[in-house]
Amino acid sequence: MRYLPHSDAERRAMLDACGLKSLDDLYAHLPAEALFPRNLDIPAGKSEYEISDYFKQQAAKNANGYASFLGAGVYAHYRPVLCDVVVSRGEFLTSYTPYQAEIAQGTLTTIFEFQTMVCQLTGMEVANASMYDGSTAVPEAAMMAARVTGRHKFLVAANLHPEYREVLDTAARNAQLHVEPFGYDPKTGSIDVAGLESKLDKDIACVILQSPNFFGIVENIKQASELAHKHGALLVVVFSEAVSLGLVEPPRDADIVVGELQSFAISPSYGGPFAGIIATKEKYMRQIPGRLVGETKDADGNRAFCLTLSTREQHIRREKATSNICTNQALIALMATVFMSVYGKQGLRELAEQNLAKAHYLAKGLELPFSGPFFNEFVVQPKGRTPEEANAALLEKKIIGGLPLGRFFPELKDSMLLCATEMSKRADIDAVKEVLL
Amino acid sequence: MRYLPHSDAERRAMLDACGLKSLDDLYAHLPAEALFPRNLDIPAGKSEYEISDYFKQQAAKNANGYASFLGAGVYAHYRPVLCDVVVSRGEFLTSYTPYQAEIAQGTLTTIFEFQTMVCQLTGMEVANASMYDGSTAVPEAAMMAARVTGRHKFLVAANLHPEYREVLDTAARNAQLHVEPFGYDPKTGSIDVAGLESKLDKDIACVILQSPNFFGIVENIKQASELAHKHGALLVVVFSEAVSLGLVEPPRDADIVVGELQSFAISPSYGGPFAGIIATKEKYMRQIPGRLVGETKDADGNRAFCLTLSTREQHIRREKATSNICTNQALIALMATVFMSVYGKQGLRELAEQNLAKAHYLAKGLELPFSGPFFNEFVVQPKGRTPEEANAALLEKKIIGGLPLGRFFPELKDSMLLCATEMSKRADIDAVKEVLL
Amino acid sequence: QNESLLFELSHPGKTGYQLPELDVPAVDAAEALGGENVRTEIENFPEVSEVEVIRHFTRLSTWNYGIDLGLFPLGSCTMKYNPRINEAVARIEGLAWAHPYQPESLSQGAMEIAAVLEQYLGEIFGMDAVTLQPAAGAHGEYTGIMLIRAYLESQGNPRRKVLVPDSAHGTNPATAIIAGYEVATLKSNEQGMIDPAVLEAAVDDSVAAMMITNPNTVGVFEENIVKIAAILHAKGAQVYMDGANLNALVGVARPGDFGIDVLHSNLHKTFSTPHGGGGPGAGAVGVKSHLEPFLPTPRLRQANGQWTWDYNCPQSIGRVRAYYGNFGVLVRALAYIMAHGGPGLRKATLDALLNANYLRAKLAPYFQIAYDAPSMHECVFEDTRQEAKGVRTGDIAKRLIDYGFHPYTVSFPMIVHGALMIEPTETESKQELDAFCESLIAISNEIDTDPEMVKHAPYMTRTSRVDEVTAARKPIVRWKP
Amino acid sequence: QNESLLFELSHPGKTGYQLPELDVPAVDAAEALGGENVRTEIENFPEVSEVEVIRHFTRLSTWNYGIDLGLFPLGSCTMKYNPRINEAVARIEGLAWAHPYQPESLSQGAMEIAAVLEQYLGEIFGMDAVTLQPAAGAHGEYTGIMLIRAYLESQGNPRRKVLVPDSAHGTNPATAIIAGYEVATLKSNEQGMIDPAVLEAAVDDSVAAMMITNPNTVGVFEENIVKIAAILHAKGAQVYMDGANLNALVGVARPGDFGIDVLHSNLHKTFSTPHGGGGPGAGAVGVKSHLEPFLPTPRLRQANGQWTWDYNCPQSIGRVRAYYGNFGVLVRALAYIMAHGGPGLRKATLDALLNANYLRAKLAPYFQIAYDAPSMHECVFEDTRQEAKGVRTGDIAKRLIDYGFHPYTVSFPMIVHGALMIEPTETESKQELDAFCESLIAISNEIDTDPEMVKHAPYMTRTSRVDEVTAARKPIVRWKP
Repeated sequence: MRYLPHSDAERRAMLDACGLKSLDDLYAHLPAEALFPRNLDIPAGKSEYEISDYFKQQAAKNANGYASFLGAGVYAHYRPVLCDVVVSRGEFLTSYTPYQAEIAQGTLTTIFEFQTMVCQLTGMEVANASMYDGSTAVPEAAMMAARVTGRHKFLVAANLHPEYREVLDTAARNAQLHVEPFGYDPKTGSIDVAGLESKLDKDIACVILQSPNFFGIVENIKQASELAHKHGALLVVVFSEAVSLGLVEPPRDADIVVGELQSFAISPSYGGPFAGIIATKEKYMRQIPGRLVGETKDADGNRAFCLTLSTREQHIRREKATSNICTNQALIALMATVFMSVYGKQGLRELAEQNLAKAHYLAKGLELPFSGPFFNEFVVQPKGRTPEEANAALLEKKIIGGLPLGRFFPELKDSMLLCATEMSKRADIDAVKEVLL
Repeated sequence: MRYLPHSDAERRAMLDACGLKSLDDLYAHLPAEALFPRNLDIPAGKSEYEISDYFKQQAAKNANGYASFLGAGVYAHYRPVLCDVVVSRGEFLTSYTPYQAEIAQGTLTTIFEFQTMVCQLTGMEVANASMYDGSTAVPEAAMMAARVTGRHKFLVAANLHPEYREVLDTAARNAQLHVEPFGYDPKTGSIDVAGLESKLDKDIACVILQSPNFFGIVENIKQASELAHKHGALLVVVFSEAVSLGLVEPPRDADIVVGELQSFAISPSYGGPFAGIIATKEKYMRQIPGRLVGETKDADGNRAFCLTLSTREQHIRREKATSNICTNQALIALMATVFMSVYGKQGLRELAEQNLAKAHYLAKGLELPFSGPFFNEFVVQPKGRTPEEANAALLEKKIIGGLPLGRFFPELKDSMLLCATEMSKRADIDAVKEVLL
Repeated sequence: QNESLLFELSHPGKTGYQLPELDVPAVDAAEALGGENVRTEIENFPEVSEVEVIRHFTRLSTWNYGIDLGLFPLGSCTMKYNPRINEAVARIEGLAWAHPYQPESLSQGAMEIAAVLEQYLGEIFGMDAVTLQPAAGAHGEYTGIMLIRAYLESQGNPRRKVLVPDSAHGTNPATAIIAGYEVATLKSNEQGMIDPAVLEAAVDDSVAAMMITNPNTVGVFEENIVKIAAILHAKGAQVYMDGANLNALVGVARPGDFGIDVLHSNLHKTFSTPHGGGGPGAGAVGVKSHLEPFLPTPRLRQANGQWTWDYNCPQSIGRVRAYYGNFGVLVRALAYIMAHGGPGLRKATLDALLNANYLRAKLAPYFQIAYDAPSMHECVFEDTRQEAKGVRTGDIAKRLIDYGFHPYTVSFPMIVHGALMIEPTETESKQELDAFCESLIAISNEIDTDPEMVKHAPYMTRTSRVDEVTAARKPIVRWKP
Repeated sequence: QNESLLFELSHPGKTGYQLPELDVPAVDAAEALGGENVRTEIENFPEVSEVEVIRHFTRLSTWNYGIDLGLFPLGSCTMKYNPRINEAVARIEGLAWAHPYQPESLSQGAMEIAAVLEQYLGEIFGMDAVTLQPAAGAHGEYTGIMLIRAYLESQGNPRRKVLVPDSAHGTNPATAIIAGYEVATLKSNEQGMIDPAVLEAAVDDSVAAMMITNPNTVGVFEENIVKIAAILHAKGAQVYMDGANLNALVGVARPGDFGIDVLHSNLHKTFSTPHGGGGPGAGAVGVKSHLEPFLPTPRLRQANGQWTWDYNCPQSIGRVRAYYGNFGVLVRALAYIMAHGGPGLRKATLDALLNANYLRAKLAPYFQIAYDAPSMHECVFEDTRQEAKGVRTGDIAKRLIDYGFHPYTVSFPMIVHGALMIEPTETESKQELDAFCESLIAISNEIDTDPEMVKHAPYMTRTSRVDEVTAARKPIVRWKP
């Protein structure tokens, strides 16, 4: 066994030191009825070569060599090689949660930078050291709003990512909290403002909406914020396409911003691992879930960083914690941090501009049911074909088309959600237009 | 430009500090007739994405997904991932020749380990810190033998790798030294001992032979050594398949051993970069070309390593150096060092045993013109087809066959050189046998 | 030689990126999005070149300690070697670039990987069904408790309370609360174990479940586990197991065989996916068949030789995460299991037990063992002897850094007086363990002769002792210009 | 906390490998090879596990300094940033696993890469043809001199002598000798340059070639280069250029335009392939058309849109290396050129010149500049002022390590009295250059106040000053049990 460093002679010597005769003595005290009487039904150990071969074979059964126009929360952006180079360094890859600050300044400093950049991007004042992903960050934000306001109902936009919504539903149901949806405007694809207004009352802990929303459309945050605040509710703004923040005005009027950083060098990886964020105003800092890194000094007076405000957390507060979160997504957050550093202020903007240009070039001339302003994805009705038929035609050209929306929105069963990024090549875009026109 | 860290404002400030007005002033003192009057005819800078795309496109035009039975100096062995992990660490990848020992102990220690393992493998007493490759190591060994013996003729076996031989011819011709070939036994494929003996005289600096030779056959080193030494010549033994050293008795009776470590985790990479070695007896240490690392102590008495015996080298000795070599293959040698560490004593043997087993399984029943004992490659005559026809038939099965030998040995134009390694799968071997039988 | 923050390295006009030339017409952002929706700039966002980026992060990495540098004996964290082949296979293009919504016909490889892992984990757990959707251990706990609630609800009453031993990880009570339960704490006996009599008295029909860690957080196998499960089951309560310490059991004992109804396993502990400074992990949950209908949607099924996602799960608790879980982590876990195989996994478990017991034997003369009961994969000491000299477990931990090791887990579990909780895992060599013991013994001697010195450690790190109190008192959680 | 050698970490019976199960019958080695041909064992070869391997090399790496950690101002070595995209593309499977003997029809991508690189380098050099076969700079020199011999031989007489300036790299005279020539050294003038009058006197029809480095090793452009070439050509001699300093010229001046017949370029310098602790490099050689027929065999040709290797080169000097050169290095060099493009390459050159001149301006008040002539991409100082206090260039270099920088090139070129040869390259930021200058200035102040301290540096490294004298006196070049 290449991962087990003992020779048999060493095992013998160690057993002697323990006063044991055999390895089996190590568990001899277990109750007999708890012991596993046979061997695990798992094939014998494989060599690296075989393992590599197995996964290559599985990969070959997935899509390979296709151009894709799928978005819907998972976006195909170029991943600068530096991101993998940095996270592959053993000092980052094989380290633990930085409880021992003196030998974890590398991780702690990068998280502090991450927190800062998330604030700069979102227009918020504090951000934590990452959540599991965008979907699980939504109930965390909702629960936080419930704690802050002491209220128990959440008003949720129907054009929030449907799977984020499902995750929120699960959490709310168990916590005996109430989720109330409000609709979208069938003309613009934006939230139905009147619908929202009509449902706001003093039980509402927060209004939750996404921008760009699931249809790719940029929402009017100021307006939603004024409405929510008028009724003493918080505004939670969700994003799933972080690249939009390079160009789109951030939700400065929100109270809590949650989102997904997958777009920042995190490979689609069939849905995870990704990295979620939660950011808020300073006044709510002590209600934020999960890890936070703070600046301090060491005994010599030099700047140093450490985990802080851990009295919010489960390992100190136990049943009184703000959340049960323990593991975060440090390595993935580091990947996103490197991505943000590589692109920087100017690059993130140019990247967003290219996404905007590609999507608008793709959209031009197609049948768009919604008129709201969109960033890099949008809803389209293929002409004369169902979305499924259009996708089938595209697959023949080695193109994966858009997401048919009927699955989540029965009223949009003739439509699909299409996305273009800086990686979409003009020739492929033209091929898609040809099929959808 | 992502690799150029100056902003334009900084360039301005730096020019000011230099007392210059513009960047063009930096080369204003060059004679006008030396200046390049136009722009380089090279397309504008490309993004990472485009570069990655370009090379993937080129790679797609090469062989992909083929099983291969080519050897002939470049072998397909599994590359443990640790090898790439270690050489990808910036501290190794981006460091320089370790002239400044105090901040290069990492490189120096690994080279010292490399030198030691090369000695252990080859049965020699000293080894240098690597040569460019196996082929260029041959003339270095020959020149070394000429220096040691004061003689000017090299007797070279005809079954040495033909391209190694060509490299030796080029070097010898320019150095006004003489290369004299001697043949192989057409029955066994081993060197023609009588032919060698008949050509030995007092002008011979060294006898050069390969084992396993180009036909894959293990030579009788003891016999060759006795013959050479009887005439005051040195014996130089060459190897191109390092894996053989896990199982085959090393050339302990040689005076100089040179060879190629490509088999040790170095990717075929269309022929390079590889790593050559040169190893010899302690008495010839001061005649060895290239870098050598030695053990010493630091000012505190701790063990430390540094480059040593540099009075052999060009940067000190200039025209009196043992060689003009300056760059070696440190990073590739490190890759091989990691490979040797991963496999270790037991693993290298088992690896060699698997190679032996695969090749002998492949050979069984085929028409072998030579009877000498072979390791993992051998010469075969396809039945009823030319080697080219057999290869064409194999290509249709997505198999790259053997190297047709007519190109190098007109008398073997009906034969090909076939190789099997631990990566050759039984099903592919069976498919090859079917075509060649 | 401190490293500046990115924001301090930043200078206006520097860039580290290059995009391909745009091959479609540029779009006026204000026109496309509305002027009010376009931001002017990202204020104070860094501007650096590529070489400055790689240097910054490379330099920062050298301030970190990782398993690749040495022993990482954090108790309860199972910091074992992270094989690099697992990193390589997770990056294979057809896996890393698979979109969760790409057609199932073009996702069969990914689905097969998930299916095989579900099967292997079920075999290891002794459970009937497994979900891979939870993103982390605590997320798996949360899923498990919600499964119990859904099951009990389907039986007519979700009940009110969850029992948690006082030795439990903090995530256990926190999880029960967010899943809508009250928490009742159960006191451990003098062996650090659950006392069946105490339990018997505490269980009534308001108890939905008990959350058990086994081996428990003092590294001891709950010897009455079968009885404990019977007591709970008799009262209609479910038994939840926190699988954080599963590394002690793989191939030796199966939770499903000793009475557990549902457990989570941290794939980043037992199955060696890298901790990465705090994540990502994955929290597979295994259940007995009566809980299976409640597992998160969608479920992976096979029909006509094709894998498919089944969204028709009417009793499901719903989703706990978008898509299908941390797939990239699952790939690594499966690669780990394949590398060991069935016999190898058991072998690894035995070495993990051996290493812990070897440490215990060597250190017992110097440090007070917390409980007499036999240790499994970790051993827990208390700092009573050292406290006599005024030195606490936290001080010893910092001093250990000077000897080149990462500290053990400090002051947990809370039921131990000044705990030193040490889990070596099976991937440590005898040589590394010996060096570690010698260091702790040397510190024990230092405490006898110079306790003050130990109390101000570390000395050999680039950062001296970090002031965590000030950090919490006046939190600065972002850089400002 | 020194790291043991692998052999010291080794313990019998440990393994770090696993092979697939053999799917063909095992073979008895003694039977297959003859008992006398089978070795008993590899004596003392290491036996360690995988985790011990990665730890060993990771720990060792932390004793190294690399560009990824900071400025590496070695003069003449052009230690610029090594872009990681180049590493990624060189590892693409279809390139990394290409066998040199696989059919040409299945090698077109590799051949196209080589062809494009030949073309781009020809454009940069101003040369008519390029060979990529040489494995390193010195190997390129060797190839170049052999080309000259072959050409002159074809003209009737290979001649006897090669002229080398006293400022040249040691490889130049060493190369001339192994290529069968005598070496005649040419003295530089008081500007560190070649004096046309001295040259004129030295050239006769026994001179085959002159080897020129331009900019020369004191970082100065040979202002009379056109005249020098004319003098040599007039006597039937060839002009060889050592391209080690080509980083000063790309896009600004082309050797082929100022009279050079043949040059080599170190792709690991100018074109940024990693130095890797000493290699691998690649030494492309460019020639004017009269030398083309003599280039190493095989030559890359295009016919009917397909690339092919042409072995029919009757005048060729033959092979200088097996196969086609260090292809993996060529891939990296091409990726580098593509990333910059024509305009970017020129921009990089100007920044390289700017950085060197900026350093010169800032350091000139403290260190004696060796020659007044304008600097190109590097600047050379002498240690005369510091020598007055008994401190030499080597001491300053070691002290510089304490400030976190790699030293400059020490004591070369030999014509300078105690040289400090500094080449920053274009990939250093102003901030890094400023920090470097401040360090050197601080050392200059230390020399004034405490020269003894400086003479025993470094102090901050894990290894104090290494005793090279003992190493050479009693060489221990391998570990023994």
